[in-house]
Amino acid sequence: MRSLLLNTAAVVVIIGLAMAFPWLKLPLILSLCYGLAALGIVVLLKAGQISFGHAMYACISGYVVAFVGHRFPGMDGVLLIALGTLASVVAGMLIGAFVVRYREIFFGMLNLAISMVLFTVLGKFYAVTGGTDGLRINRPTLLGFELTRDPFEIALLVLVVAISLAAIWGVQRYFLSSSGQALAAIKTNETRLEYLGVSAKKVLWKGYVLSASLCGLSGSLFGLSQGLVTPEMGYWLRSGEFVFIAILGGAGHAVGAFVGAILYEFLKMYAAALVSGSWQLVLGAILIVIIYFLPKGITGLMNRRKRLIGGAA
Amino acid sequence: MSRDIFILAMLDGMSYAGLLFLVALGLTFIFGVVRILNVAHGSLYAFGGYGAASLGLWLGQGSESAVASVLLLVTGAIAVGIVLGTVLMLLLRQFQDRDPILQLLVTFGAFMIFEDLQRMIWGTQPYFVADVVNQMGTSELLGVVYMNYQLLFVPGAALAVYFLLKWFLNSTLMGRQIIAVTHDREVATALGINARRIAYLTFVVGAVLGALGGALASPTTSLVPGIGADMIVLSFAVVASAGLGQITGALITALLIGLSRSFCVYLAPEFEVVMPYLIMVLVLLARPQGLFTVVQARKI
Amino acid sequence: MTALLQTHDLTLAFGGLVVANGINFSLEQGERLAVIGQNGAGKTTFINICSGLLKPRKGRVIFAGRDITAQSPRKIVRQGMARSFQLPQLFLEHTVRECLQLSAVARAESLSSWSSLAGGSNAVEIDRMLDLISLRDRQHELCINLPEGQRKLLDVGMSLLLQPKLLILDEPTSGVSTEEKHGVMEILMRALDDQKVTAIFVEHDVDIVKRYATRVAAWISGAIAADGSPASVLSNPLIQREVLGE
Amino acid sequence: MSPSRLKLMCVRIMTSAVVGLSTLPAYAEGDKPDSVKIGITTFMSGSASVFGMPAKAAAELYIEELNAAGGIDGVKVDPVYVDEGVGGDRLLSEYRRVVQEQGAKVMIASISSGNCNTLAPVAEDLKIVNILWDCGTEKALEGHSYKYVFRTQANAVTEMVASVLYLLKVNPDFKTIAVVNQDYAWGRDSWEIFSAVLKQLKPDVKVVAELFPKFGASDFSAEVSRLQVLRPDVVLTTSWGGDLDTFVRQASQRGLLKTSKFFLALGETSLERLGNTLPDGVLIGARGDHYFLNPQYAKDARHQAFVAKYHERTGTYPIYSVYHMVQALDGMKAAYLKAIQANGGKWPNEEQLADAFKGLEFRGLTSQIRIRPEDGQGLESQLFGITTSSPDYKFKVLKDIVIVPADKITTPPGEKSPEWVKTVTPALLDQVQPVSALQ
Repeated sequence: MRSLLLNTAAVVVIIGLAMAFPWLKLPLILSLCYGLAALGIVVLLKAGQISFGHAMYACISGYVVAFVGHRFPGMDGVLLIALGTLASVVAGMLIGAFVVRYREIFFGMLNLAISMVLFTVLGKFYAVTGGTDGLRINRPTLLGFELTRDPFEIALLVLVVAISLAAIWGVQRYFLSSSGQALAAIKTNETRLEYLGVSAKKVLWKGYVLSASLCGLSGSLFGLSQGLVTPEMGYWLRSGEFVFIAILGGAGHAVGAFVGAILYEFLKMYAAALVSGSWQLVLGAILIVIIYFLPKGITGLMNRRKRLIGGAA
Repeated sequence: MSRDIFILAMLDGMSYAGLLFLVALGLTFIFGVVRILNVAHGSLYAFGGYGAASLGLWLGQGSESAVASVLLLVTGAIAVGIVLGTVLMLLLRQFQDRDPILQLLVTFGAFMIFEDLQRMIWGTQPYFVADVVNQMGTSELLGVVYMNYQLLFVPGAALAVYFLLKWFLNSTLMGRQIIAVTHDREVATALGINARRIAYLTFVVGAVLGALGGALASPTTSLVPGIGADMIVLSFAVVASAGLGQITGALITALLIGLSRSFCVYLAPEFEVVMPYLIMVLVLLARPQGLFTVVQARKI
Repeated sequence: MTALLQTHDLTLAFGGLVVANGINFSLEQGERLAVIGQNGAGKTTFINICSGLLKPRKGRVIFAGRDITAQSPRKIVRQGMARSFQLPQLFLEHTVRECLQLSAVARAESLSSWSSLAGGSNAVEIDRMLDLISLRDRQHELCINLPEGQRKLLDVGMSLLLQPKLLILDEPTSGVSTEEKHGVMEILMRALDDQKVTAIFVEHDVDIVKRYATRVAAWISGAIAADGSPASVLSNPLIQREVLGE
Repeated sequence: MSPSRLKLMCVRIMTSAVVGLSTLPAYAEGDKPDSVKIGITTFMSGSASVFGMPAKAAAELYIEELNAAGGIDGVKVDPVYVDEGVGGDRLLSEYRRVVQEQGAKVMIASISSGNCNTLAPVAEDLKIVNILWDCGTEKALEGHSYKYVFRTQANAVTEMVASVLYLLKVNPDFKTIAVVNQDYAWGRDSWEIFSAVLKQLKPDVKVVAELFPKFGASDFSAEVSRLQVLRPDVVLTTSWGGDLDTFVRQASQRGLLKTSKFFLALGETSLERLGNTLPDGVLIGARGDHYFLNPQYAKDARHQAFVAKYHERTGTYPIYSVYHMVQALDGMKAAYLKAIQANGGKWPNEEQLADAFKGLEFRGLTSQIRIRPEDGQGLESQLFGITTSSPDYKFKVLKDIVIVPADKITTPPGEKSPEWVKTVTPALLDQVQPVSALQ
């Protein structure tokens, strides 16, 4: 009940801010998009795995949105998002089937390699993919409404907020579910899992597909908010940012990813605005400091406090 | 013609493969011993290049002998390698026996910092010193003119480093200790090997190798912001395909990737860039542990 | 009444070392077999072959009438052969209760991404198991905080919740202090009786063997040197010399 | 439950982030502000900062002087610089922030064609004047009828048509050509236009190789070897920055420049860096009619003074991006003055300012620029020359400089460039005039 109240409070504040400061809309949309993707990474972190290639799923769905958008101009934005996400789910299922055989560095490496293949292909086959400049996405209708930029972004923001809350709730539920717990068990003792008659691969595969779909979702929303998709969306540094955010937020709770993302986006924005030209330095330092003091991220901090207060899990 | 193309492509791939090998070697060497995948290795490549170039501009102006120029390149690389290697080592020491994923991310953070430092120090204008290349002259094969620097020197240097490292590992006490640590840290430390010292040494050697790659690249390529980021993924591709910690493997894989690239330029330019990663994916799918790693039984 | 577990001519060697030398063996329903032998005699190898961790070079393993030779551990577990480990294999970042719940869900093969772990498993059953292995008061602690003895119990508890036909216990009392040992065994046996589980346990402690086994098999260099009632095997001079070192 | 607490926390963070930003300069219509904020996007990081940083230096220099002289009609100019290097997505947010939160009245964006394509419609939606100051793509304006977006320099069509004309003028009878361009929009598009025009004017030329090495490539061994095998009469490249330097150096070190005529369409920016690596007799383009030794303006007082100050401050000579920045700022200034006049001496609002740009004629450091009223495209003549050694400089300078006026070689308003380039005729060759004729 109380949490519900605070949810609505959070929503009201976010939307309110966007109304009060129009320029905030985009940063908010972006950070929530990043949050969704980072949440995907968090799912993998639960299993003790890390991927330096998950930006590819954001990229895949982004390009699908662009392609379909050009092919069928009249198509509604929501449908585009759905299709884009679907595409990355399918990709996740196929690629996942291979990569769940690997662990730790090799898992990360293989994802990295596959994403780099996609990245280079997108940049190379200019005629089809628009090369490194990517593809424009013309602003579609949303639920049948023809919108100009401003209302469109408001609508998009509302949509993203709703999706994010749904994602937090759903993923949190998954974490507490039996296969979510089995996923976490992969991290501590995969052998035992097998000796309980459970297929660790299948469990990890489920998690992988979930994480891919989250990244995909973020990708199509991201693409729509930008009106543009580029191969950069799938470059390994982007995947690295997702991991960065996931670590920043911590794997303790699904909401961490979003806290991390909002922090990250504004850190980066102000670093770029204030110490323009050395924002990477600032972020890098922050990353290291965070890992040093909060290896479990912000949610880790929360849980620690919770334990101190003695609240039950 | 096709035979000529074959030969030309071979020759073209050599120097690139050589540079790739040096960088990848540093990466795989560090991983082999301290089990850290050092993302900041790309920055070492960049700094090595810039360092060597500035040293050349500072001291080498007007020096006529190729030997002198080469010495400058190498000294630059070694200096950079020792400094940055030490910095990284001291940093990572703070994160000993943390989750390897976190250690990897620390190097990622270091990478971001280095990227900006590099821009602050050397600015954004392309940077180079080409004296050594001109000093070494050119030679002609099949009607094509090659720089001796690229054709002979770089590949030669890469091979030299390879054999030197092999010799160091197999026939010096320090080298054997390093190997012992790679095989089993616990046992090695139990045998009284100072793992810390070994780790430090490894890090510096690895760093110097990365910097050397950059230094040897600097006479033929322009140093610009962002060269580190590209190099690191490429050397990841080499190292992962070869198998982490595999030195000879890295040599062969670097050659494979270097050549595949130049063959593509002749036969299918569209695929030039994607080749290294394609190779990496295929190799990892076929042999998860990399081409040259011997599989060991997983222990419960 | 047919044998629950049979092996025909199981053979396996690591390099020159023969660890399973044509083992023919048969276990009846309801038996409680103690496996004894010096280290390296091939006890654990035998278990590992039966439970699918090792593939024999030659020979067959028949379990409950089915040939399970060289099947994956997962498949074998599904057919009702569970095992516990010399080093307890737990999910260290889960609580005691969660570990048990996981194995309950695993047995039911009702792994769900939606319904919660607690909901997916039968609370009463979990509580009973917690009582059986007397860990109820620590059920909400992380496994990583348990002492060795209780880890062993939990390890067995997880296996028992799979409701196996056969449970193989690899040195259930190793690493447990001598005064704890009997307590642990008491609890284990209670649990086994409670579920009428046939059991094989590898054991060094002769008193334990005397006290809890209905049958004893003694391993010497990859083969069964003696097999029969505890009394007969333990009084066998060869065994006393080679295995018990008296 | 902690999620709620966390949400609260994130909300707090955001609120605190926003507080202190909420200061929008507001003043009544018509009366003059004491300063006007303008946003300038340029590359401060990434490889394109070889253009971005010099341009930024130029902007700083220009604005200091402008403000010292009392600004525009007494209004000081207050610039906000935005880094294009942070990537398209963040650039878009930054752009919005500078307009909507910092209240910039004019945006000068951007270098990257990709960014121009993204930002132009945004500017139009935000009803803010946006000056496309350096990007080449004609697609940014063509086919859109923007009210607020203008370009104060030529576009890719003008530049490439001029390049072909120049090549044919100085090198009329070549049989084979090869191209080595960076693999991104500019590299691809520029070659598309160039080859189309070439086909029109000299159908018998054979294209022996079209190479598009990866953007930022560090090794061109294979490309150079291949070109040495093919031995084309002309090697064209529209590359720039590190890529151009590396390619030219590896090519010249291997003697390729001796066997083939090199045409560096953007070579003017690399002259100083390449020093003597570059042999004599290489054809150089300048993306405009600006070159610090352009005989037309070498003696021009303002130009001379600027080059001197710029060199003293940066230690380098100005390149085209510097001139483009100055053109953009001069264009803005001219438009403001025109608008004030039209507005009866009162300070104009965005709309009035935008109207002033239509048909605006103004001068940067070199020849006059005209902004077409129909589509806001600027008309900027193009300069070419041949490298030669000079006793006064440690690097190559240009001789036999020619100028190609823009009006006849730019796609007319309302027409589509792909169709239009098919209509060019050899008659256009007369457009190429030796600079001496213009003095």
